[in-house]
Amino acid sequence: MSSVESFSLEKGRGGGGTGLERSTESISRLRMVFGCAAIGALLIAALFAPWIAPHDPTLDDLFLINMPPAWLNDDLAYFGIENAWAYPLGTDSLGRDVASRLIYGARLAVIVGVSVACLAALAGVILGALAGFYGGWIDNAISRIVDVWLSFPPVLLSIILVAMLGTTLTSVIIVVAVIDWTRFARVVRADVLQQRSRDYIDAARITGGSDLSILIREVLPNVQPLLVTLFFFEIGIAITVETILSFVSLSVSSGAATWGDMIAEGRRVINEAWWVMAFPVGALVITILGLNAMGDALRFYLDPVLRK
Amino acid sequence: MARLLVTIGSIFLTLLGVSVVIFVILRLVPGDPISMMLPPGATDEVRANLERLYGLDKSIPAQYVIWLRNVAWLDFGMSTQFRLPVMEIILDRLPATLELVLLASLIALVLSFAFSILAVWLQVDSATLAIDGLAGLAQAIPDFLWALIFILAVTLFAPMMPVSGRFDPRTAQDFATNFYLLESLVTLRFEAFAELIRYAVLPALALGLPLAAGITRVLKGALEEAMAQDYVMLAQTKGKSRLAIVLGEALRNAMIPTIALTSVQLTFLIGGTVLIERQFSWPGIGSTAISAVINRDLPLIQGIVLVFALIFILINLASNELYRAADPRLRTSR
Amino acid sequence: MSLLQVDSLSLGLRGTPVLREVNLIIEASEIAGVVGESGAGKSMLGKAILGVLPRDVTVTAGAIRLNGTDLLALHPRARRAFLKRDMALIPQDPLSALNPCRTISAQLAEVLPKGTADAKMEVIRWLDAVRIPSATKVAKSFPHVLSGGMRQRALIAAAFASRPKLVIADEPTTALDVTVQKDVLHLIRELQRETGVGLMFVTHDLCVVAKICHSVTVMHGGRVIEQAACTDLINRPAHAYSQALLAATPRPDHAGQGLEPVPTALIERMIAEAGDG
Amino acid sequence: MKKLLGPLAGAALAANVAFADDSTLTIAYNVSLPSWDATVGVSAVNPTIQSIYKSVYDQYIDQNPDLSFRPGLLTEWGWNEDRTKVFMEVREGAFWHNGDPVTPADVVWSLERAGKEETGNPIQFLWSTLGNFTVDGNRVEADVLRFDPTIFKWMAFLTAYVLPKDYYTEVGAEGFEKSPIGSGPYMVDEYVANSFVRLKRYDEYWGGAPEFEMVIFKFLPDASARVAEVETGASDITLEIPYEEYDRLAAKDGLNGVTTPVSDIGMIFINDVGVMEDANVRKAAAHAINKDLIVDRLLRGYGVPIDTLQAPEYAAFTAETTVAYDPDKSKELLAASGYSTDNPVKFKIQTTRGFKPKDYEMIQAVTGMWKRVGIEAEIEVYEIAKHFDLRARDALAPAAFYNWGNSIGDPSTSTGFSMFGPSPHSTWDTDDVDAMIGPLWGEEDEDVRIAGYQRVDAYIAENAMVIPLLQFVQPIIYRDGLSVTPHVANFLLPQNVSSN
Repeated sequence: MSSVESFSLEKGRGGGGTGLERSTESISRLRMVFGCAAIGALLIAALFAPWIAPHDPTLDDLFLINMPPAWLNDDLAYFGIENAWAYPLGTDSLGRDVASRLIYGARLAVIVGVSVACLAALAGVILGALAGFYGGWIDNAISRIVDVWLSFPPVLLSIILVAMLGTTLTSVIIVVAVIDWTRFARVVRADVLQQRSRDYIDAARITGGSDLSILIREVLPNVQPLLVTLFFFEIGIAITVETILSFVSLSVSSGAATWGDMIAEGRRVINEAWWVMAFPVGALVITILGLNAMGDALRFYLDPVLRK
Repeated sequence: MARLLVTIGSIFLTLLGVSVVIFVILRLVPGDPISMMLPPGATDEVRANLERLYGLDKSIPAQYVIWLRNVAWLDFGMSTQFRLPVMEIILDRLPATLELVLLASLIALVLSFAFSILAVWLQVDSATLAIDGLAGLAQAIPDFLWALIFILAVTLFAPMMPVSGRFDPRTAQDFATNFYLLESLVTLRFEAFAELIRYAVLPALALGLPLAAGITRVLKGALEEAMAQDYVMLAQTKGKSRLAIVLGEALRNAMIPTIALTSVQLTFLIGGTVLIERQFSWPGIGSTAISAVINRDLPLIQGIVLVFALIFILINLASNELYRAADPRLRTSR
Repeated sequence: MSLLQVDSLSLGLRGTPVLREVNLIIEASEIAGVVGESGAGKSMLGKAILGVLPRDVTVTAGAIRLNGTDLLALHPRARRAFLKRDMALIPQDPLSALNPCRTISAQLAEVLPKGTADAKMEVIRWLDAVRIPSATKVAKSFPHVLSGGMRQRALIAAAFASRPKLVIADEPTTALDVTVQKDVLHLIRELQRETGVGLMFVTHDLCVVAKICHSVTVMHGGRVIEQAACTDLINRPAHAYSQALLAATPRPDHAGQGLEPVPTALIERMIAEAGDG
Repeated sequence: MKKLLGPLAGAALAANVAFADDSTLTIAYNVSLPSWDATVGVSAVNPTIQSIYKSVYDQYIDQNPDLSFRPGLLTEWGWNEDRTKVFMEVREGAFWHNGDPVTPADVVWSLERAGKEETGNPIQFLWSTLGNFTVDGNRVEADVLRFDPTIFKWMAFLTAYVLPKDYYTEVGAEGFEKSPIGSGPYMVDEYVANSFVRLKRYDEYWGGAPEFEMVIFKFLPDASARVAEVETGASDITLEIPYEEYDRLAAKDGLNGVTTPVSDIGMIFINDVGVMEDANVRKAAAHAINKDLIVDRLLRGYGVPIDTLQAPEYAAFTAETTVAYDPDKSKELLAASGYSTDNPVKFKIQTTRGFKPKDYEMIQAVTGMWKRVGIEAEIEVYEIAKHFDLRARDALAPAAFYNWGNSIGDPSTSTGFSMFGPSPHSTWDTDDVDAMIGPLWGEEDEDVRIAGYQRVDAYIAENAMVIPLLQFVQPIIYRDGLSVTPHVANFLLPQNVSSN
């Protein structure tokens, strides 16, 4: 309230920074709102799929093939239904309800995304932390493995791996995690390396903490803001890669309603029934945008340096 | 000199690791080239005979040792699919991929630099927001979806744009190399160049857009940060215009973090050629890779993976050197 | 006609006043001190004169005249020409005021007046003038190899090299080691005397003001509290705030005496007088 | 690596349609040609690639679009009385693309090469049934080392191409890959693997020079790319596109369509493991599938429902063997084995996806129909490579969808290879079926052989040891001004396209 405080912007070194900080703050808030909305919708769809979805997402009806969304459906007689809104977003080339598949697709997206991110983060954090904390030959060995891993073309490797492991939900999750753990390992290693040299680690050492307890209690919490951001990005990446694998017809089969599956299928009938592809593409893009926005915003809020 | 040796040594070590991993993975994949060749009615004997012929009857380590020994003499084996030396196929296809990647990177650089500089120069909230939004969208849509969108858009709105191949096979020219684009440019055949660009622009755009978005995010942030520095204010007092300051003062500093982050993104772009080439029927190494996987052409997959790995490693090295060169603080303290 | 004449200048940050009706006159060959605590608006005044205000801070009223020309009424391009030709800044923080990616020589050469024959030699001459050792080598190097004091010297050289009429020094010594501060101060005064420019010296340190300034403007809360000749203010501060400020300043001639902080009660009263919250 | 191409026309910068001139035929083709050796190697037994081989090379014996046989480079052929020898008359007046005449020596060399183990010819086992060739003028004779009644049908089938002996020995295998020559209606002009091949008319072709001066096969494995190609006018003709797109494009101005049932069927292999050893389950699965509905709705009518492995054009087809759609019967059969919709029988079904039109979707629909009678099948998508591997190791799931091409229409290459236990390509493996098929391999009397296979087919249908679904229909879209004679063997031959 005091005018002295309102001038505090003068403290910012150089004038240009002040406007920037303000806009970053407001953009971050905007991002947070958008991210929360998108992820909230995704989570609600995922959690309550059985209650929200109007139909069984795998139930086909060969009499309802390629029915347009309700507001465009002007030939109810042909399809033999009374209420177009029973299939609000239309049906696909097997007569399955697009809306229901979209909702169950959200569920699978969350399962794939979160499992991959957890697995990749777990592997990456453990290896990255070991490498960063102990250094020496452990660091050398782990860094070498990361180097080798980063030298594989990811799409090609995932296609080969899925060909090897089969096309189930589990194998897709494993494949994406196997390919992407290096992202976490690299970041965590660099950060731990930096933290290790700080005074408070020595302080903890002096008070007799074991390596593990120091790592868990002192080092990792400081790495956490970056991890949270990475985690959100990774979920988006996992969902995208699943789509890619579906796209080359290598992903989850058994009629499971994944967005990738819907896109791959919709592409074949795009001129006939654009809605089969358009809705999952929209859902995918909004989800990734939401995740990225959330990751950016969280980094801003969690990182004391950036926030200042 | 010592540094060079260490670098070369570590490249070889990494490639060796890559080769071991891919070799083992490939032999665990169900389905093998022999099964692909067997016709209706072939007997087990025929199968055994073919396995012997392609050296697949030995143990995995033994196969690896044989393969490695040949690779030492730059013999990557014969493609079971094309019945030509792997090396020859790769050398034949690589130029198409490299040209695509080059064009895509060029597009990405031009777009990202133009937009970042524009945003920072204009300093208008609505423009900044619009550019941020565009970049976010471009990044959220993966390259293969862009390709899909482009192909659909072309059939709907611009049927004169080609969506497959490198050039129209009905109209072709004499090329001494497989670098058609570069060669037509160097030999000043501009009509041919324009025609080749027409074929390359959509796949390059699909590949380049996500990269452009990635670079824009980094570069714009770095530019904004640089513009908040005192030396920018000082430059203002020297009477420089805002554009001159963005270009003359901020850009150089903003380049440093941009280079570091772009190399990672560039490897994603190159990895993306695997899908994009297939979608646009681009006769490069990426589409060859997919057909090699589908047909279980093991020697070819191994060769291609190694080439990708080598390219990735070289890009990382190059970006490290570039990073050093761009930052005077590193240059002198080396 | 004075070199610089600021007429009831008011600045606002999105509606909130930053400067209120500030008047200031600087004559050629004069060193005019502007003192105040952090947040007093003194640096903002300098930036307003130079036309490098932050994006959200706008001039709401008043005029800034340089040799009679109202800078605020000029087209931005014309104003930039004025800036380039007639004004210069010695910035607060030498560490961040030099572009790390450009050589010292490049950053100095660009301010030299148009038509300078041998820019390279001129740069080295200026580096010598600010007493930078092995100037030839330094000219070719990037800022990170120089110490803070060296960088500030280079920046001072840059400020004077453009042969301006008005130099604004924005707390030029605050970021420096105490040992270096004195030398730099000397240097500035010396160059000012040699070139005869008008110099606006922004600082929070009355001590420094006492040493080099001819006139002093005391600022607080965005307004001018008191303006007087330097000796007058040091010896007979008229305004209670000036007195308090003076009491809070260590003075070489009053060694050993305890320092009195500016009383909060006084500040609060002043704020109440200003009539805003 | 030097590309020997024609001059770049200035018009290249205009729209693609500007090139749709009558002398060039551009085909948006669904598979990529990997190798030019039509006898040896992976692509040799790939049925989809044969159109290109048949444009460049001649076969010993050719096939009409309706699958009937006609002379190729052989004008006459047959066995002697006791089937210990074969004779072949080699055509006179045929020339290789380099101008050399096609000689009986070429035919002998090609047959001998095809029969050699070390070349890696996958059909080697068949060609090696002939040996001790003798040449007398244009007549080639050979001993029958092992009798195979289908040998002359195979001479119009996979790997049965005549290659130039002298040229091949001169340039070697690699040289031949780089610049192949044949004696067919078109010569290879330019070939960019994974991209396109450009063929030039061979004016000296013994069957008369074909109509188009230039033929381009663009390799476009992606169906939507092929659709875009014909829609934008970049290609004149394409095939193997989704039926929805076929209907849409055929209705468009400037484009026409033709569909033909081809010698390719979709079937569900049944593996004699687990629940599939229960005949009730198998029969219930067979009776629960409404093939007509699948064809009508899912394939928009483009398909011919079948009940045996013989399509109507095949030699052993008979309309008498049928498997009715009868879901009530399925429920009864399942009930007899203790299954119901509440307690469904469970097994896995494998399928390709996007390899044949609506393959995956069909299996989705099938499992949907099964669900209604009490069969719960879990779908697993596999690639062709994995299917081959699993099939060779007899490790397929209890049910596995795949397609089976048979352009010579012989029952031995349909029912024979796919149901005979010892064949590595069979999935069903029981003694009763083997005992029925076994004697037919060497049966000399053609009528007895065909009737025998018809009996086997009836027995298999009765016991539901395989579930044939439909005969595929090949959709072809082409621009105005062309006329296309579709080939039942699923070929798209430029020789069969003409402009009008």
